[in-house]
Amino acid sequence: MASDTLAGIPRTDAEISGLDALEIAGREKGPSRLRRTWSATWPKLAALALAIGIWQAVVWTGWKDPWALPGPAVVFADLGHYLVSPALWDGLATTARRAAVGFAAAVAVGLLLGLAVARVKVLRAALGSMITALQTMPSIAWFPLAILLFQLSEQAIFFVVVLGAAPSVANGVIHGVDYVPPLLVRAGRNLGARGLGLYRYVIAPAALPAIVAGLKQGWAFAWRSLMAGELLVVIATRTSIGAQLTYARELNEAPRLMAIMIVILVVGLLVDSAFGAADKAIRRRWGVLDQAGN
Amino acid sequence: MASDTLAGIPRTDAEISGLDALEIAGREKGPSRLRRTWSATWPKLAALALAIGIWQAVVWTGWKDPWALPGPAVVFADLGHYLVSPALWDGLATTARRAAVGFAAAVAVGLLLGLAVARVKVLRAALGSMITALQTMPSIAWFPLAILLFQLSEQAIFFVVVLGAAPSVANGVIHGVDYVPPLLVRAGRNLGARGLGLYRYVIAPAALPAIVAGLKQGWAFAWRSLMAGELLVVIATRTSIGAQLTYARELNEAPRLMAIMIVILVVGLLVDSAFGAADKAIRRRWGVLDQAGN
Amino acid sequence: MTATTTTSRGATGSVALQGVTKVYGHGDNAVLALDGVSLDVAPGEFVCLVGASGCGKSTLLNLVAGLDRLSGGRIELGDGVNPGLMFQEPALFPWLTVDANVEVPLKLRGLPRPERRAKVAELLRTVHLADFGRKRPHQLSGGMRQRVALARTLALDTPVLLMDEPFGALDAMTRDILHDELERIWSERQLSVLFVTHNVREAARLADRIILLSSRPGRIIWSTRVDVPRPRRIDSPEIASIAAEVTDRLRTEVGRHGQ
Amino acid sequence: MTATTTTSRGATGSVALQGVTKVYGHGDNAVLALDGVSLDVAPGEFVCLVGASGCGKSTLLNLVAGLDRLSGGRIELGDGVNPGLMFQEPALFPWLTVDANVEVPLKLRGLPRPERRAKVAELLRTVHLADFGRKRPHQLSGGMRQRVALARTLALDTPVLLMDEPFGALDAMTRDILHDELERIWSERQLSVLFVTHNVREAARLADRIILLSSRPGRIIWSTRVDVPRPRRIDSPEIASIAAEVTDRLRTEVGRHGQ
Amino acid sequence: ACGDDSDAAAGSGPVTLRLGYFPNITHAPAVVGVEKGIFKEKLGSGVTLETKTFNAGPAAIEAIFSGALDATYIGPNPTVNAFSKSKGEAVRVVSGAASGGVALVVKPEITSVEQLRGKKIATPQLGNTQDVALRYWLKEKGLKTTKEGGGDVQVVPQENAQTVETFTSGAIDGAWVPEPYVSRLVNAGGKVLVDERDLWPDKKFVITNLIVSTKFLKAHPDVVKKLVEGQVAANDFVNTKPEEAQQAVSDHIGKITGKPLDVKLIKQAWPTLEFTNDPIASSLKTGLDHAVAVELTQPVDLNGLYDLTYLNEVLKAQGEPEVSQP
Ligand SMILES: Nc1ncnc2c1ncn2[C@@H]1O[C@H](COP(=O)(O)OP(=O)(O)OP(=O)(O)O)[C@@H](O)[C@H]1O
Ligand SMILES: Nc1ncnc2c1ncn2[C@@H]1O[C@H](COP(=O)(O)OP(=O)(O)OP(=O)(O)O)[C@@H](O)[C@H]1O
Ligand SMILES: [Mg+2]
Ligand SMILES: [Mg+2]
Repeated sequence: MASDTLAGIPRTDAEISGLDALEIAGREKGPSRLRRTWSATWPKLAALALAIGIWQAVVWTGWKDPWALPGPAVVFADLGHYLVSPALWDGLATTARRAAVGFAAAVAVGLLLGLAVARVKVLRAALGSMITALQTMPSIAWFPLAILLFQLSEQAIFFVVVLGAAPSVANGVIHGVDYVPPLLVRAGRNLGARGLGLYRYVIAPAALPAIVAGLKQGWAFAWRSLMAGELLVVIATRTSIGAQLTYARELNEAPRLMAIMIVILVVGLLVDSAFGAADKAIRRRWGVLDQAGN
Repeated sequence: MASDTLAGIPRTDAEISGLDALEIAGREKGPSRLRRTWSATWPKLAALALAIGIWQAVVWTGWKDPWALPGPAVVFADLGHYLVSPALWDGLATTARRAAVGFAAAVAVGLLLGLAVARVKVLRAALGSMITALQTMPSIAWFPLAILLFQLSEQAIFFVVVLGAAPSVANGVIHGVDYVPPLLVRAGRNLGARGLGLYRYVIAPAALPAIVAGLKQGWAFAWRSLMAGELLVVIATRTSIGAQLTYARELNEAPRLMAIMIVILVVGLLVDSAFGAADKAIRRRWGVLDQAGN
Repeated sequence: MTATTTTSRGATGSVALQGVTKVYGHGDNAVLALDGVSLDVAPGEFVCLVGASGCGKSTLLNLVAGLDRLSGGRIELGDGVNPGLMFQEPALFPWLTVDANVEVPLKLRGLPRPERRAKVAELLRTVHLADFGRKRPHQLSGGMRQRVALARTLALDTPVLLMDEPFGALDAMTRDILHDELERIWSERQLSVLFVTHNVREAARLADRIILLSSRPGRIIWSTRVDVPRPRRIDSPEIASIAAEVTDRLRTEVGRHGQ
Repeated sequence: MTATTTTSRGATGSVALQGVTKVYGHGDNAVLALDGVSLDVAPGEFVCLVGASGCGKSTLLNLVAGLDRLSGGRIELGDGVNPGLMFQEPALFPWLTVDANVEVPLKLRGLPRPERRAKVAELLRTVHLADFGRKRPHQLSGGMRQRVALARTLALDTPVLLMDEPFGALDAMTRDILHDELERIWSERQLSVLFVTHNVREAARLADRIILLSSRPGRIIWSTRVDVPRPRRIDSPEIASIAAEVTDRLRTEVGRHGQ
Repeated sequence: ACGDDSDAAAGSGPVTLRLGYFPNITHAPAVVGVEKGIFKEKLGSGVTLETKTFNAGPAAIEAIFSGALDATYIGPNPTVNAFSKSKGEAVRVVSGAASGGVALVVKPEITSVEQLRGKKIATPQLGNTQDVALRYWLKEKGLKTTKEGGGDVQVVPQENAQTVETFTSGAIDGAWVPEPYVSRLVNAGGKVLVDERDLWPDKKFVITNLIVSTKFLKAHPDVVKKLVEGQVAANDFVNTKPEEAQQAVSDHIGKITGKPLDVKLIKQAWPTLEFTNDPIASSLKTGLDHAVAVELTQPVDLNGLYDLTYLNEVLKAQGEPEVSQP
């Protein structure tokens, strides 16, 4: 490209790229990966150690009978047995599969519902607040309907999960679509995007961060609904975490109950970190990674 | 104020106020209140009518026995009895009181926890994802602990409610504090706000919208936890909606169960509209009321 | 008022507005934003529209771009011309890289992949951003983002460019540089440009013709040719004197709305 | 490197910087943003700092305002002087009305209510916004918001005003008007102003003295007095010629960083 | 094969029987019958058996109502609910399964009825069989209770699982509960104050019976008869090979709950239960009368609830004494 001239003064490419170089300097920096990982991990370990320490201390005081409040040693011993027993892994497999299918269904329903409500004014007025009200309906209220509709099949479980999680997902979609910057929509239209193209190239990606937030909330509801819903259909050959949790409680197996709680927490942490990674990736792409570094 | 002069051209106040008048014209407009109310209401009524219509139609097909799926007429008759019975109002009073107290406690805990985690880096690394993982812990897992700690008192119920709702509230606070524009914090500091003053004048109000969103999610969790938790302590002389819901189910009273579901939905709608109003008021103040008019 | 939509009958690159009228809202809330604006932009002409806030400059560009419906009058564009529109903010898609942003209109036109690649590279070279294709918008400075937006609009391969205060948010130095860039691209590609600005110096620096719109309702109240030879310099006395003249007219117009 | 914090010993309204150095980050990531900047602003003087992006202009103002810690050198302000800082964006609190925004610093200083009221009204009159106290920031135009921000900063009742490209985001006409306003308030209140801008014309229009900072690290490389009598007009030939000179120096400096 | 195809005419094609039960000691005949393949054997090749487990009565009744279940082992309380809520249409009791296994367990320092004054006693659910039994018994002993939990003795309805928690934490002073909770409370330091068997004629009262949906009964009487045969055979097994039965119960519960039930606990509870095919209709009726007496329910017409013709046919064929049809 030839260099331009400006009122007799030669304008060099150097000037443009000098400006560019100055403007964008120092936009990407950060400590090393290793250091980040370590500084993210040690407080978790410390918190864990502290929690177990307090628990052990309380047990040592003899405040409650050991069968009411078992100590860490007992619980971790039981957790050890549990970890090598097929009960855990079969149960986890069943529950994870149900969670995945149920959540996927909830996401599908939530996306469609959210999209419909976000785009159609009448639907929004009709269903908008109903969606949030549905979130407050406890799972057990749906059990009779679930059995009516789906008998004693796994679909009944999915039904409860979907009713629990879809509202959150839909709310995320509505929120996301509401806040798509109108400027981007108009830019998209000017570039030739219409109808589906507009959704594909502009609205969907712009709404993504809010949708992910909705999915995360939805997951919490889905998992809780699943834990309750797994009692709906107890299939003898298929043990599940939700059923085991309830039976542990019914049989007053305090150590096993706590072991299952630990498993649930670990699953929760794993799923949360997956969502966290997705969220972070999106925010990094968008350049809105907050300063708190979370 | 004397009019200024500018390179010999008299500069009038008219020019400044002319510019002002032009710039801010047409920033506030909207249809009348009555019309807004009506256009917000009729789709809800239509949706309701449609839902009841479909329900009645299904019942008329005789798809299920009337004792399994009662028709609208039966349910509304039962709802009528229920509405004039002390059972509903006493139960609602108890439950509402518990919801209020439990939610207030959850808000207090959530705010403190959220603030601590948002401001203290170590705590964030230690507890950040634990908070979300806690959301996925089903209420019944906490029951044994609740009884251990609080015996058969109402505190046991509050404990479960707080554990259900506080994580959402805390997440709202964390999100809100994270996204306080640093520019506003620096402006506040330059204006002389330090320590508590900075929180009072800048951080708290700036985080408010996200906090309200967290409260709303927290409410859904609180209410669901309460419905389950009310079975923990079925107290003398105090009937509650949660207990009635479960008893209706245990006694296979389908019409009563549905009547209670309607009551829960109505409560959910009312609370949602309260949150909606708060959210709208904040957004209007902030000038970020979205174009969708919700 | 007969609503007439945009029609396409003029020569390629020409823009003809006849009695264009635009009313927002209904009944009590109606705002007459434009009132009978007639204007011809010849192929290859650079026309600057100036006017105070709210005089309907953006409305006019949106109508020409077909993003809004006319309330009256007609707009004629060359056959099959879809004018490119640039906004004050770059309006880049933050989730796409610079390359991908520029590629969007090419994808939407259904160009095959290798052709798109080549085209994107060429456009980024045109705006001096050949090395930044893999970056994301937030990694660029404001001036660079506007250059990406320009490249994306040029990717539409249209002879008519509509620009709605595209450099309003940039600092003076960057703006000066972009004026030179825009002028170069305009003359290389023989574009017709309809350029909206608040900034009379900018208008004098760039325009073949400056058109002044009145406020509420928007009407053309004055226009002038800028016969200063190019290349021009924004600090030059000729430009300063034209700017001073337009400023005075604008101030009078603004003053009309005071107190 | 000895870290010295801001001290307060100079005359009211004066600002004295001696060998001010600022390093961001540690070790490999360290950025030397300012390197031994020495500068005196006399009471009542209007000093403009110009320089390309990232040369440390904002860093300098933040240091003077006490929002950041010095890495070396010293800054002296008048006794008890807490300089007011204005940013490029108005940084108004969106949840407060205009009145309440201006009231914040008065509240924080513990003034009683009636006194606050009177003060707010007076300040809003000063910036020609007497009728807009009950509005919220989003209901105002950009220029009006900057005037509110100015009123809020003036409410600090400080003799030293630091301004970080306060008019960068405004359109040219509004900016011209605010230049006049600022000049009037500055001379009425005998403020010392340290004004940062990218815009050399703006600097020439406003400054008693223009100081040019180099980029990376930031050092003072050139300065000039502007002896054009006030009131000035930004379109005037004298201002244009000073601006042209500063522009050339700035371009040379920018060019150093190219390719 | 699910849903309403059980309405289809009998005899055409293979029939599926969907049978429900709880993984619980009081449901031992069902558990053993499933675990040992007794039902499968008796039902023969023409009938496919699908079993479903529940952990509480309501879901089982919901399943029967919705047509998702054809028959289930269940307690007396849900039986009456299902019958009355469907106006006597939905279900029929075709056999008994177990009797006994209920007791009032209290803190060891309580040794007499009088000492219960002012104490908190738990029951599984307001208005259920045990709740009624406790209230009626207290009433007979001159102690007043109210539905709301007031009166001389505070009756606290709560889930059985929770009762063990609250008993150990000292929040309640005793509980009127079925097995295996009786044994659990005893193991947690409780003492049996009243064995409910002592309150009934012949020490017999129903704790578990077998109900079938009326629709299924009408459509497939032959299958129901085979099911009853299976029940009788299962009870034979339970009563003749208790050791094996106990192990089977433990294993089966382990399969469903993820942790086998302690065989010791089963052995401890076993003697308090009697596995009989007699549904002891009279005890159900009497229990209902008691409920009316303590004002927990309206009188219910139980006419038509029992259909014991198949049971009696089976018993007759085996030369065992028939049970009385109420
Ligand atoms: N969607 C709309 N609904 C109602 N009135 C509108 C709408 N858009 C614009 N207006 C009004 O139409 C008039 C012209 O608006 P327009 O945005 O075209 O002005 P402009 O010249 O671009 O102003 P600016 O310089 O502030 O960008 C204004 O009075 C504005 O209030
Ligand atoms: N918090 C920070 N951490 C690390 N580096 C920083 C930080 N703030 C500024 N810098 C660096 O210090 C240098 C000076 O920054 P500063 O913001 O003061 O420049 P500026 O002259 O105000 O630029 P602009 O004209 O873009 O506003 C830049 O190179 C920048 O990247
Ligand atoms: Mg505009
Ligand atoms: Mg800066």
